[in-house]
Amino acid sequence: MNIDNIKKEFPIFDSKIQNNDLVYLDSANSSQKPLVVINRIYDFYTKEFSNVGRSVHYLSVAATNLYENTRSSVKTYINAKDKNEIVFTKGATEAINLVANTFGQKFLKKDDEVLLTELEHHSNYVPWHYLRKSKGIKIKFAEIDEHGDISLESVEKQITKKTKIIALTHLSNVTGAILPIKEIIELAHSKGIPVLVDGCQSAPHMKMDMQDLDCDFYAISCHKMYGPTGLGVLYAKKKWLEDLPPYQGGGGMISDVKKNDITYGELPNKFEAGTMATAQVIAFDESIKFLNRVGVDNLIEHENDLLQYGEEILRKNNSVKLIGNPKKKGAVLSFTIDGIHPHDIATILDEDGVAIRAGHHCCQILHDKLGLTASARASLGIYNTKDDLDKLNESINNCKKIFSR
Amino acid sequence: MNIDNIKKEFPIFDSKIQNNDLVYLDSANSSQKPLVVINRIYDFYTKEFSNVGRSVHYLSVAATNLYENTRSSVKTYINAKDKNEIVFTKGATEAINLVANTFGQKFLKKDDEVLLTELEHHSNYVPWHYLRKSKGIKIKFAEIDEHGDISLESVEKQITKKTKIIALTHLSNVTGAILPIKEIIELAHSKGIPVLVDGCQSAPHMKMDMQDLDCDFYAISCHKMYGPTGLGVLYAKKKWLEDLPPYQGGGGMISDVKKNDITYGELPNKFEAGTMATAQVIAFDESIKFLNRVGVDNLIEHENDLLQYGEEILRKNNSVKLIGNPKKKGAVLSFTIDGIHPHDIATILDEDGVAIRAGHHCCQILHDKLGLTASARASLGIYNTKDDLDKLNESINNCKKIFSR
Amino acid sequence: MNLKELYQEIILDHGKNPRNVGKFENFNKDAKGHNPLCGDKVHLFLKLDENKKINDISFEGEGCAISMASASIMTDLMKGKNETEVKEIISKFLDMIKEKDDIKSELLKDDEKMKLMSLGGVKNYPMRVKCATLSWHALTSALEDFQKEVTTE
Amino acid sequence: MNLKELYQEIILDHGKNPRNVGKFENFNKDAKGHNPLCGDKVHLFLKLDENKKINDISFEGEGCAISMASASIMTDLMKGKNETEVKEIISKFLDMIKEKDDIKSELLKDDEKMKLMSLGGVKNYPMRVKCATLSWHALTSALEDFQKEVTTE
Ligand SMILES: Cc1ncc(COP(=O)(O)O)c(C=O)c1O
Ligand SMILES: Cc1ncc(COP(=O)(O)O)c(C=O)c1O
Repeated sequence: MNIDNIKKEFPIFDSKIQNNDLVYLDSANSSQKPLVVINRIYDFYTKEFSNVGRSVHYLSVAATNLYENTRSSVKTYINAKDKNEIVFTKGATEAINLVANTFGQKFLKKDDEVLLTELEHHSNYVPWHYLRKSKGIKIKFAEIDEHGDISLESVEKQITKKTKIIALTHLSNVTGAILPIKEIIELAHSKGIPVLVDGCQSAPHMKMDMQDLDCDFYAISCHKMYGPTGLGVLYAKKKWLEDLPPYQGGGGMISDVKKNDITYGELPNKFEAGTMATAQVIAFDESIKFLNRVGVDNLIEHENDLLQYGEEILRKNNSVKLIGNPKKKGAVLSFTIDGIHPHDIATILDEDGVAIRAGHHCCQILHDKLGLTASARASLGIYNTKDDLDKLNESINNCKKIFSR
Repeated sequence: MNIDNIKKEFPIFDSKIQNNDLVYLDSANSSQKPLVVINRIYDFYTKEFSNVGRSVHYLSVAATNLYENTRSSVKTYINAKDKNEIVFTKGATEAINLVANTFGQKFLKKDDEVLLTELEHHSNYVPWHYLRKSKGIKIKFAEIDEHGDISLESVEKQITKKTKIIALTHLSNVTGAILPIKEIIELAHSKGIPVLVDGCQSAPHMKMDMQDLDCDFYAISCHKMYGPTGLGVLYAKKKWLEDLPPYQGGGGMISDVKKNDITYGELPNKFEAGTMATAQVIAFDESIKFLNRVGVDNLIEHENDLLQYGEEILRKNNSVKLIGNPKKKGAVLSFTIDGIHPHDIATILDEDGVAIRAGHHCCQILHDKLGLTASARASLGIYNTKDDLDKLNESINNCKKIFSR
Repeated sequence: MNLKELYQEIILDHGKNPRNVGKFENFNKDAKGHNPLCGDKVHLFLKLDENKKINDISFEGEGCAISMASASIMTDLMKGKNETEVKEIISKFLDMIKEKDDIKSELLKDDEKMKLMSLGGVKNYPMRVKCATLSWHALTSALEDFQKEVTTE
Repeated sequence: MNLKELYQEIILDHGKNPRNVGKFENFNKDAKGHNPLCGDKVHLFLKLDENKKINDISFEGEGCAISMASASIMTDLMKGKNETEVKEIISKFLDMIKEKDDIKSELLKDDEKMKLMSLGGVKNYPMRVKCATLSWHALTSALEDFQKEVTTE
């Protein structure tokens, strides 16, 4: 596969958006979808639709097989040990809420500590805050260094005897920092502390290997991985899924239901209550096939090239200030321009067809730390090209021109 | 619109399923999708895709407008007072979990009572059971009468001073009983008790009017309403949404995030954490347009006709025993056949292309009460015809023939 | 084999008139199996002698023709087998039901193989595979003396 | 008007050099506004006389050019207006920003109308509408003496 032709697999780039070619630099928010994924949804609904699991008729059996097939594909893609360690959720946010809620219920009590980092997305903070409110736990934050990076040491510094779980991002959605997750997990495990990794931003851009990382929990958003909206994955080690109480209650997750008591089903059903996102799960198999077709090594090479190129041209562009300069960086270029608010930048870029995001990107703690209320962010996907980054740069210049009138 | 032609709008019926015409009688499980809905998903992903709410670029703004537009359409369809009373969830199961969890947190304590009925789906029992475990609340069940019906009196009998909420289904997914919800709500409110209605089975088949019903909460599954999978709606009165704590925590639902505290956003954002099921919400607007095009009165008339016809032929078929004979009934024909297990019935019917469901339909309490471990269920959708019911009957006869060899 | 062929005489016969039904007095092992999605239940009773040979075996249960026939056929042919033999037959049966076309085992006579293979029509039907294997998983756990109930979900 | 036209001189001028910035001594009403999605913030200060006429008005805040320009233009033209007048202007402005093409009000001079209409480019851009209306909602709540912070999300 020639990576330069890959844009052709994404139909969104076929049409003009407001008379412009689309320069989509908002993939950290959500990625565009390749035609194979979109077609799979179409075909499933038009020719094969049924709910999974609960009926014995042909369509339902076929849908169940397809659904479970995606579970196996995800297992293989992230190298989990067992397909029952893969739980489908409505997104990474739900995956993290599931862990915080059930782990909190069973293992956390007053004054226990949960260790996060200053890079965390609100999704990996608010659910822990709930436990602070309900149980009186404490939340600590490993601090970023001057490069917008989290080091092993900054995590180690915050670990105490009371630290019961560490929850942190693999790749920052603002600074692009890639954290030394494997080392952090080793350290944590040496002290008997489990680790949840927010893999939202890493999953689309890095090689994932659960058995090598040895993390306890890993949260993924399928819609950022060239998959459909409304779908996420929680990877969790089997022993945790066995140990933790169920999260939502409903159909499909029970074993025996009596008026006075209820017992729960086996893994992974125990954590998949109610009718799941059937069509989305089934279509996500095509996203994984697509990623395999591209090859994760090619993907990494291509995106690293782009990232370097982007950094270069933006660094040359005086008045653009890049946010963060971490040792290892992936897929994200956040910046500010003196005297122009990020929202105004985004609006003006949009007029040129350049789609970026402005705001705090659900990372208010980090922006506070950096003394910012907002930043502009261009983020990369497999379909981006150097040309896109040139257009970004041009449009930034245009923006400066308007504001210096 | 001629209702007899409506099957043509559902592409699933165009192709043979295992060499048979599909006789789909499993709509209570999940309905098939009209082409307009499927096309909307396709078009959105191929030409318009972006995440909602968080970016200011054109595609994102357009997607946000479409997303909010569906919220308005739902509001109108169910006659809610305010569009911010509509919360999108991943399904009815999540909607009920949301209420049980947040209402339970704030308003329930040891020995308080939650009143359900024996007709409830596990989705409207397990979440309350969690509170029994965590808080020591009590769960009571209004009992069915010999027709598989729940009367106002049977509910009234179980209300005590300690009853803090009543949660019950509008239309039973097994007996088809339509409950006297409006009367029950009036009674409950006269005693200051709020009511949650599980509207999963009623929403696709009945006229909904939240202001007339005056219920406090109403849970809907979009995938049973000719909409995409992975989507549900929680209707809740504004005062409740304002009063209740948030459910899942994450991006989009916050107001201000500091290291020591967090404040939450306005309605309905407070209850929509993380990236939502964007494409599904946007496509659901087409489901509502479709339903409006059909007209709820036509729909009711058509389905009542079918139900009567189905009841007639199955009653004539000796050895078929219909389950439940409620005063008002909708869309569901559950039955058993002496000497043939429902699973075997469903398997044999499937060979003739007749898709029904066998099992306890997530209603184990009800099946226990009826002395059954399982039943067979044929359920109706707008696309069904009398011909479908004739085929059901033929296939049942075929089944009896095989088993009497 | 398609699913309707599944309901051939062997299955219907064992399904409607299952053998070895009912608890017997002096059993020394038992195990329950339960399929929560369809409600099928089985309770196995065994008498193992000092050499771990099955002296007697029976079951109680309720469920579809497939699960009842499977329990009936299984109990019929396990009588008199020792632990090693039982385990081999279980594993061969599970292979067949999930993927293989036939059963190769020195321990089974041709007509026994025939009976077992009559259950093979459930292949590719995960819901029905669970019916067919319920009692077999229960037997495994009875031998391993698991305390907890087996579910095939 | 397209969005780029939005950044015309009036807006850029007020956005870069907002008028009436800073808390003044003897204010007797204030209110905060906050847009959680983009972080825009505004804090309004008012001095109302006994007839509810605005004697003085100023703001502190941070945000994009649109929200700063909007606060600047608003405070400029509200000075000296009484409560009834203020309310009418707010309501006319909000109508315009959401759907109408122009502003009809006896209370505004033509050049004032022009300035307000320069903000009209945000129509159909819900995120930017929130920027443009933030200070206006804060003014409403200052008059109604709400205790809680206004959010435009
Ligand atoms: C009466 C009833 N309640 C709740 C549910 C749960 O809905 P969902 O599975 O879409 O969450 C269903 C459907 O399965 C139902 O029929
Ligand atoms: C680092 C990070 N964590 C969590 C999330 C939440 O993911 P989702 O919105 O898909 O639930 C996101 C994306 O928004 C993210 O970038």
